[in-house]
Amino acid sequence: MSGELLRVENLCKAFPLGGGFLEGKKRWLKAVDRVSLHLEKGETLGLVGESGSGKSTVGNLILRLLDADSGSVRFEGVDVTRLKGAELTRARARMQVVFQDPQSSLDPRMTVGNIVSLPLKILGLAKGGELRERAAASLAEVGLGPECLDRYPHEFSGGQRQRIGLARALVADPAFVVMDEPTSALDVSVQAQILNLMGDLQARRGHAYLFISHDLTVVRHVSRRIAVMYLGAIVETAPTEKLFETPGHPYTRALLASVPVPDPAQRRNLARLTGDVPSPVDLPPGCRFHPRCPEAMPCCASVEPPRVELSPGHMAVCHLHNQRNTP
Amino acid sequence: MRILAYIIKRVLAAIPVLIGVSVLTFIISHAIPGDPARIIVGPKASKEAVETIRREHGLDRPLPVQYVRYMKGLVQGDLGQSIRNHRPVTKDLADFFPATLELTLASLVLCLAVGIPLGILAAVRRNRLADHVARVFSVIGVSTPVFWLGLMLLLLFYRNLGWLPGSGRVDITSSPPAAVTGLYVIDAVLARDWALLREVLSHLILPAFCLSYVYLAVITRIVRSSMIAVLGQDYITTAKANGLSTARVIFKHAFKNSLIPTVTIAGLSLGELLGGAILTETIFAWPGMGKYVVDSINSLDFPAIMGFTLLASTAYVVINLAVDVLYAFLNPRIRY
Amino acid sequence: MSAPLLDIRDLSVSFRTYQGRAHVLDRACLTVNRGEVMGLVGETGCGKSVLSRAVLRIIPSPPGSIDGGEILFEGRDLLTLPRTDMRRLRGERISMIFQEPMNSLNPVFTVGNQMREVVRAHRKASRSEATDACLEMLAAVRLPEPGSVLRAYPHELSGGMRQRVMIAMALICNPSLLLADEPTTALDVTVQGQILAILAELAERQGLSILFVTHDMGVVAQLCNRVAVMYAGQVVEVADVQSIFARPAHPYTRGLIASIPGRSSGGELYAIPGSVPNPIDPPPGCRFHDRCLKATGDCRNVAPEMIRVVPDHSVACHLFNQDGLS
Amino acid sequence: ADKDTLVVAVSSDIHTLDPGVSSDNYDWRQIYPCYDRLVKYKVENGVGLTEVEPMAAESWAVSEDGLKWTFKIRKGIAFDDGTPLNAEAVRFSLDRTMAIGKGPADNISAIASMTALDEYTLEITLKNPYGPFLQTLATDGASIVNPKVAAKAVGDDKAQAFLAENVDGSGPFRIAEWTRGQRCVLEAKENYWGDKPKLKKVIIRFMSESADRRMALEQGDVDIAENILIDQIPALEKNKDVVVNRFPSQMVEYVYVNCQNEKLKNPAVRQALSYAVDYKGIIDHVLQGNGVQMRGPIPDGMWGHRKDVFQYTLDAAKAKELLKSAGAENLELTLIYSERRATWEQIALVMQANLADIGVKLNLELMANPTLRDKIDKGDFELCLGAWSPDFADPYMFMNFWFDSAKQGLPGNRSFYTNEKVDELVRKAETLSDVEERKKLYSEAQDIIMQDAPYIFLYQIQTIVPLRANVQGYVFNPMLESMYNFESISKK
Amino acid sequence: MAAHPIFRELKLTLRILSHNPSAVIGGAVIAAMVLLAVAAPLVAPYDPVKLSLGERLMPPGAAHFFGTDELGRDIFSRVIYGARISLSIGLLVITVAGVTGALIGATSGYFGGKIDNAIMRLMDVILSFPSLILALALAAAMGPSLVNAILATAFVMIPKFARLVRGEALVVREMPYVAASRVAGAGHGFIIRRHILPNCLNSAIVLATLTLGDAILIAASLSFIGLGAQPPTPEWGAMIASGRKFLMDQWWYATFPGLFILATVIGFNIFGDALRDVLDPRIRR
Ligand SMILES: Nc1ncnc2c1ncn2[C@@H]1O[C@H](COP(=O)(O)OP(=O)(O)OP(=O)(O)O)[C@@H](O)[C@H]1O
Ligand SMILES: Nc1ncnc2c1ncn2[C@@H]1O[C@H](COP(=O)(O)OP(=O)(O)OP(=O)(O)O)[C@@H](O)[C@H]1O
Ligand SMILES: [Mg+2]
Ligand SMILES: [Mg+2]
Ligand code: NI
Repeated sequence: MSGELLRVENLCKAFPLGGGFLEGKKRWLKAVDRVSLHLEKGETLGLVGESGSGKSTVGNLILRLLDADSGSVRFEGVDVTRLKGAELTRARARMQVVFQDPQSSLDPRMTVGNIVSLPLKILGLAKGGELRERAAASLAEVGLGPECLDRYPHEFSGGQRQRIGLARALVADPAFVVMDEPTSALDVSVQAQILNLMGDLQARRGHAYLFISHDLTVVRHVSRRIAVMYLGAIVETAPTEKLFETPGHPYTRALLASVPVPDPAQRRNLARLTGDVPSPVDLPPGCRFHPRCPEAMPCCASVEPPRVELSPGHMAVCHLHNQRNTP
Repeated sequence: MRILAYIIKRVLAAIPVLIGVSVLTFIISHAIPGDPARIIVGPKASKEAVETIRREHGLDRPLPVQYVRYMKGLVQGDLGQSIRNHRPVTKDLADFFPATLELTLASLVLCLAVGIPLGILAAVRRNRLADHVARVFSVIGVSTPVFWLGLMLLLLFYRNLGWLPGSGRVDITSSPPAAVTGLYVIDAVLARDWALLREVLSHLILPAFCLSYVYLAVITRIVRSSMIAVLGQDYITTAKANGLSTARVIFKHAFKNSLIPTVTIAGLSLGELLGGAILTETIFAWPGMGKYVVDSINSLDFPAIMGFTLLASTAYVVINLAVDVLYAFLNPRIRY
Repeated sequence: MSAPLLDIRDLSVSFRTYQGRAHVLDRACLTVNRGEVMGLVGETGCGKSVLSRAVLRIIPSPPGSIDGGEILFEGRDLLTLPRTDMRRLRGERISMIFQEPMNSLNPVFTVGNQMREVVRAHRKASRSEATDACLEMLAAVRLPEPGSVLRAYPHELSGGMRQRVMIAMALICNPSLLLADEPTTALDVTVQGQILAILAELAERQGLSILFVTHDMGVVAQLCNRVAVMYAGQVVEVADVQSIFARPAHPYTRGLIASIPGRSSGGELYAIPGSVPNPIDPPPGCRFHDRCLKATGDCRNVAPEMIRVVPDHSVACHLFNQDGLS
Repeated sequence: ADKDTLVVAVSSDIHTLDPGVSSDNYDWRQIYPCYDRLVKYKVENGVGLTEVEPMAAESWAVSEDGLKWTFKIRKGIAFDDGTPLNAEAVRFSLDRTMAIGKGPADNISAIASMTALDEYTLEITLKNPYGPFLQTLATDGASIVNPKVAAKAVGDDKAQAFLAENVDGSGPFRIAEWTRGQRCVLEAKENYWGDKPKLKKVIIRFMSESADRRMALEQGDVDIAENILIDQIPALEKNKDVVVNRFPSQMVEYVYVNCQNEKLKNPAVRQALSYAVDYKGIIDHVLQGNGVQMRGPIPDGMWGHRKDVFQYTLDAAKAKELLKSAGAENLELTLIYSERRATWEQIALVMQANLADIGVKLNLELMANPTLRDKIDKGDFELCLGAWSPDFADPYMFMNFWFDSAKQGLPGNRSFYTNEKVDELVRKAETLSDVEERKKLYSEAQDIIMQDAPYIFLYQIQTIVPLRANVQGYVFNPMLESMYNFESISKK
Repeated sequence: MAAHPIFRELKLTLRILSHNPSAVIGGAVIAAMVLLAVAAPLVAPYDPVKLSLGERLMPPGAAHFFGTDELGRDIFSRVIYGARISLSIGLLVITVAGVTGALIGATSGYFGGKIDNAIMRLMDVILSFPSLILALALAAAMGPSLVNAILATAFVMIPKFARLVRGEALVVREMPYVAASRVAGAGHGFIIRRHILPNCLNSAIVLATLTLGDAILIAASLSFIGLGAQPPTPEWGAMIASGRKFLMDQWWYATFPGLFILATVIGFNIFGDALRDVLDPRIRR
């Protein structure tokens, strides 16, 4: 491939919870805990995990919507966590984002034309009539006609709005787009349209995607590699097919087993795990999955599991492998 | 315990607000052109007499010095002496505040007793006749000049019909009840003087109605809109789907939720009622803060003005604190 | 065959909007048999929720109004039932759970308060009897520590727990029909799995019929016995679950099935062209015709009738005639 | 109310009950009946006069040079605690008022020293001969206070704190209750040394709205209602149970014309203004006839008043001519006024129209009373509406206060008028005690003043006192505006 | 070229409003008042400031529809001219308070944290004053004039707008479209201007219509205590103030201006209520 675009290393982010004077000790919510991942040019990395596992926070940290507590995000060789002013703007011109909710990710008070051309305007990449032209071009790319330019977002359907969101993300020709659950608010048939469109655009323009989703089937469809998050940490990374065939982490296995397969012939018990995802405020010691893990061992409750490479590109963070590998 | 810590925190947070209020009052009241020393000695007095008084009251000092001196006293619970009558301002406030408070509380009760049912009615019968009638009725209140209403009420109920007594807190020939709280209703009850209680209550009716009518629309509107919002919520549908009766759905499920914004507004209104009582007090010869403060402004009685504003602001802060605590009781989601 | 538990016939519902009257349900037909789980699928806005709410007559009115049809439940037409009878039916014979467990419980009352209230709305029970019933039901939905759940406020519970509470509350009076409007959409997969398992088990144990509304074909495949597919306010296809996946008849259903990702990995997904018609001004004839690749002249002018293709498989499409041939 | 209880509805609460502090008629209303003074105003045939007669003083004598006054004090007067009212008590009281140094002190500031010659004889020495001296002893500030109050003093406040809320006098009444903002109850003393009060109780009820007072009067809840707005009087007069009394008062209303202002320096301009005002229109319409046009500065009823002094009347043509001669065309002036009197706004508007007729644009500016006073004191105005009532019955209250250039500003000379000749005349008159002599000097001054037109003399008002028909014995004294002779009032 | 999108929005809003009976009634009242104000010289039969002492306090009749005041001025004419003053006062107050309040609120809500805390405490200070007293003291300090009365009234109303807009801004700043702009490199000023303010506009407009009545009333109370419009300006509040002295015997004097205030305030209130419903995007869709 054409080389590395993004490398995230040991990224951490904790949010303070309440706290302050007269309220006792400040508590921290560890939303992202030592996350590392990397992305090649033109590649799609899937990031899955249940809600609250910190997927969006990772995306936001990369985009500098949030400032990281520690760790680094090297984008095209530059550490964006430390950038300021004009340099940050320059880096931003190369990164974009598409959000989950097509309703709230478009400013209801702006026309579609203005929305789509906004990045160009802010970055100073175009002016006046050119803004409109390039917005129209970008809209055409996502399959919307120029008549949309003067309409307001609420006049469109969910799928169309998501296309507008894509057009906005792509108008400044970024190298990298964070897709934060871009289809989870859409119907399957519309989702199919959007997924196809994304694939198309990627093939033509060579962007890299960080595709965040909680839907394994979708991630499986779009990504070459997948990272699985649980309670703020990545528990497994693997090439897509590897992950589905030989999931290395018990959580991944449970996750896969819980997905309702759209085939009445393959009915199975979906209740693999008990309980909900616990809150990331007071993380359990040892392996963060052990309270729900069907395969937990005594050591899981106290010792942090190591990161084990199961095969090239297939990483899991679990004691099970540790034992297997070191008898 | 958490709630106690919360209250302490809120009280502490109120201090800068009160300091801000005192600074602002101080600046504004001293910006009113005029010479208080002159007002004390009377217009015909000589310049020397004026100078003496000015020195005596420290009015010749620079403003910041005067302010610091005032605040020093304040910390010790001393609001200074009224320039007009040489009485401690605290005494004056103690004399006049209970009347205003009684009137205000009575109005609030009236306001809620009428406004809430009206708001519910309007919400439940949204966009139907009852809704329009309820809203117009309440909005007439906001837009009716208070003294017009007050005088008309007096004319009708006192002069023409003779159903209710005239102005004042008690009949002209009656003595007020022995002062315990200063709230005559309570004092009359404490004294077990039921005839007097009747008298006091009948004197309260007109001014309380007059004052509350102004805020009726505010309450009605907020109850209506929060009720409409609540009625659209999923849990209301759930309650209906579970076979609960309409009355239960409205009065139990919807009402408690719609109370949450209502208490906030009611708290704010109570604050405004306190300040808005001036005109009502004048018309009904109600011996409250209203006339006192207008007179204070007119005679540049700075300590009295400061005392009043600080008291009113404190009342406002206390009310808001009470509202917040109430809010926490109503809304279990609130965490401190 | 015995009469179905629920028989919705030609139900039409419309809403008044600022743009005009929206015909959200147009002569929709559906049956639910005793003891079966009936899936109802379709795209956003096609009228699934309206249909299920119409059964309980809890459509907000105004702006909504039921314009025609009948809803026969155990042989009685719910639409003509007196108000009080209808109220008694709700929660007791037919109950409902909703998509958002977050908003479906009243935030200012404890779970116990709300659950007991439901019990006592339908039968004479003392407070402690009601509490016992609640505890039993909470245990049945496998909530750990039912006692503390009862004392908790909704916000103190997680999404999955809340949804279980909702189920417990819906089933506490032992209804014969449960309307489940996307009860797992807001939940994580692992939790969704738990909820679906509970529903399946309870349906079996209590002989409960469920009308399960969803847009997730995977859930349908895992849970339902029969499936009805809705499109733009009409039921366009009804069949047993195997047939729907194996032999979808309506072009819309076929598109729907084909656009599910993950049935095979990689490659283009099938995407139905165009978008859903506007319910204020729906197209004449078959409502799907302008997105249908096989549309004929008839489709543009004549609304297709529901016809049985094979036993247990009906479809409303001109491509099929009475003999069930394509 | 009962026959022996009189209820008076008044517009304003009491500020202080201390006779040594208050310069407010509304306070005096309560203070006056609770104390005795050396002298009191005469009453003849139910009419209150401005001359004085003995009260606590049996008799008095004055030295040739007018400096030494010797008062013989009536024996047998006692305060409530039995302390006798004697020379020492009088000395103490007058001394106290002067030492406090507020408004009331000004009236008796002529006193240089006092000595008790014996227990019931007091000699007062004046700084200089002072014509109005005897009159000043009838003012509220000269009330005789029980010297025992000295014990109630806090620090060196001379018992101000105590006397602000209590009375300790030998007068016919005492304060039985004062509920702030509501009412003050006076109780008659059984053992008063003079004529016994016929009433047992007087309730003074504070009601700030005129309409409220009027309603209470009509309903019979109160017996006397003061300060009823002029425009409500005609309707009140139709009520058979109510008698509306009108009395010529000493209260005058006039316009200060700032003589130091560039635009108004020229007497011709001031004369023009005086010619421009429609006096009759104002009196007939705004006052509804309850007033008479002033004639010179001294009001009718006060000695020194001249019926023959020059008088301005509406003459627009003449006014225009004067302006033209003064080269003051296109004049634009501002009239300031406050809300102190209900009629002022109307008068301001009428004047605005009047001045417009002679080509003067008049802007009106309403302001709060303290602000207005401040502006007057500083001379920061052009025209200003004002009212004046004398504290004691002497033309000094008008001639010296209004025109002596030493009293410029708020104290009295509010038009900042300076005329050396006038200064000389009025200062001379001040020191003489011979009334005829003084009349002559004041008369001469008046002629000059009317030509200089430092004020626009509007009118002398009538005091209107509506009473219930069964109230008897009310006497109005122009020097006791807002005060009542409770001791001689009774109810039928 | 197609009509500008703003006009389409406006047209839609108007269409929706025209289906709302209370909006129509409220709007009609407002329109009638505005029309009267604009056409005052044509409608008013007399000069509103011309005195005619001989015709004092005449009851309503053929010559004077609403009677005359204590200086013989025609009350009908004064009420009509008064519409100009009172409506402009209301509008000015709301504009000043609305714009200032919205800016303060948007800034406060957008930045949050310490800035927000400081600003909101300041607003608390103003709010915790009894508003009439504050306005009174302010007007007394600045001197009585119409402009000062307007400023004083606006000042006490600022916190209302600031609080409302801040609340909205807190929501808007969390919206994904704001994040999208930030990803594209937008600065604070840009976001406040282009996202926060426009999205708070609806509720600010609703509040404005609802409080316009309040503004007229507060300004009227200021006139009422003599701190607002200076005579002979025919302002409704001032007219009522003068008329109150005559209320018992000459009811018409204060009543007619009172009725006009009543109608205007009700008009704005009803209209504002309807506007709130109509601008609600959930209903609008
Ligand atoms: N600004 C914030 N302040 C406090 N806590 C936050 C904040 N943003 C996120 N969190 C918390 O951080 C954790 C991770 O949140 P994040 O939004 O990244 O999860 P996610 O995996 O994207 O979930 P979802 O699938 O629901 O979008 C959650 O527990 C969330 O409550
Ligand atoms: N209260 C209402 N007022 C106006 N229109 C309504 C109302 N409720 C529903 N509708 C309309 O009825 C149509 C069907 O809505 P419904 O909620 O039944 O869809 P759904 O199939 O349940 O969709 P989803 O999958 O999103 O839940 C939609 O077009 C919706 O806009
Ligand atoms: Mg997320
Ligand atoms: Mg739905
Ligand atoms: Ni989903």
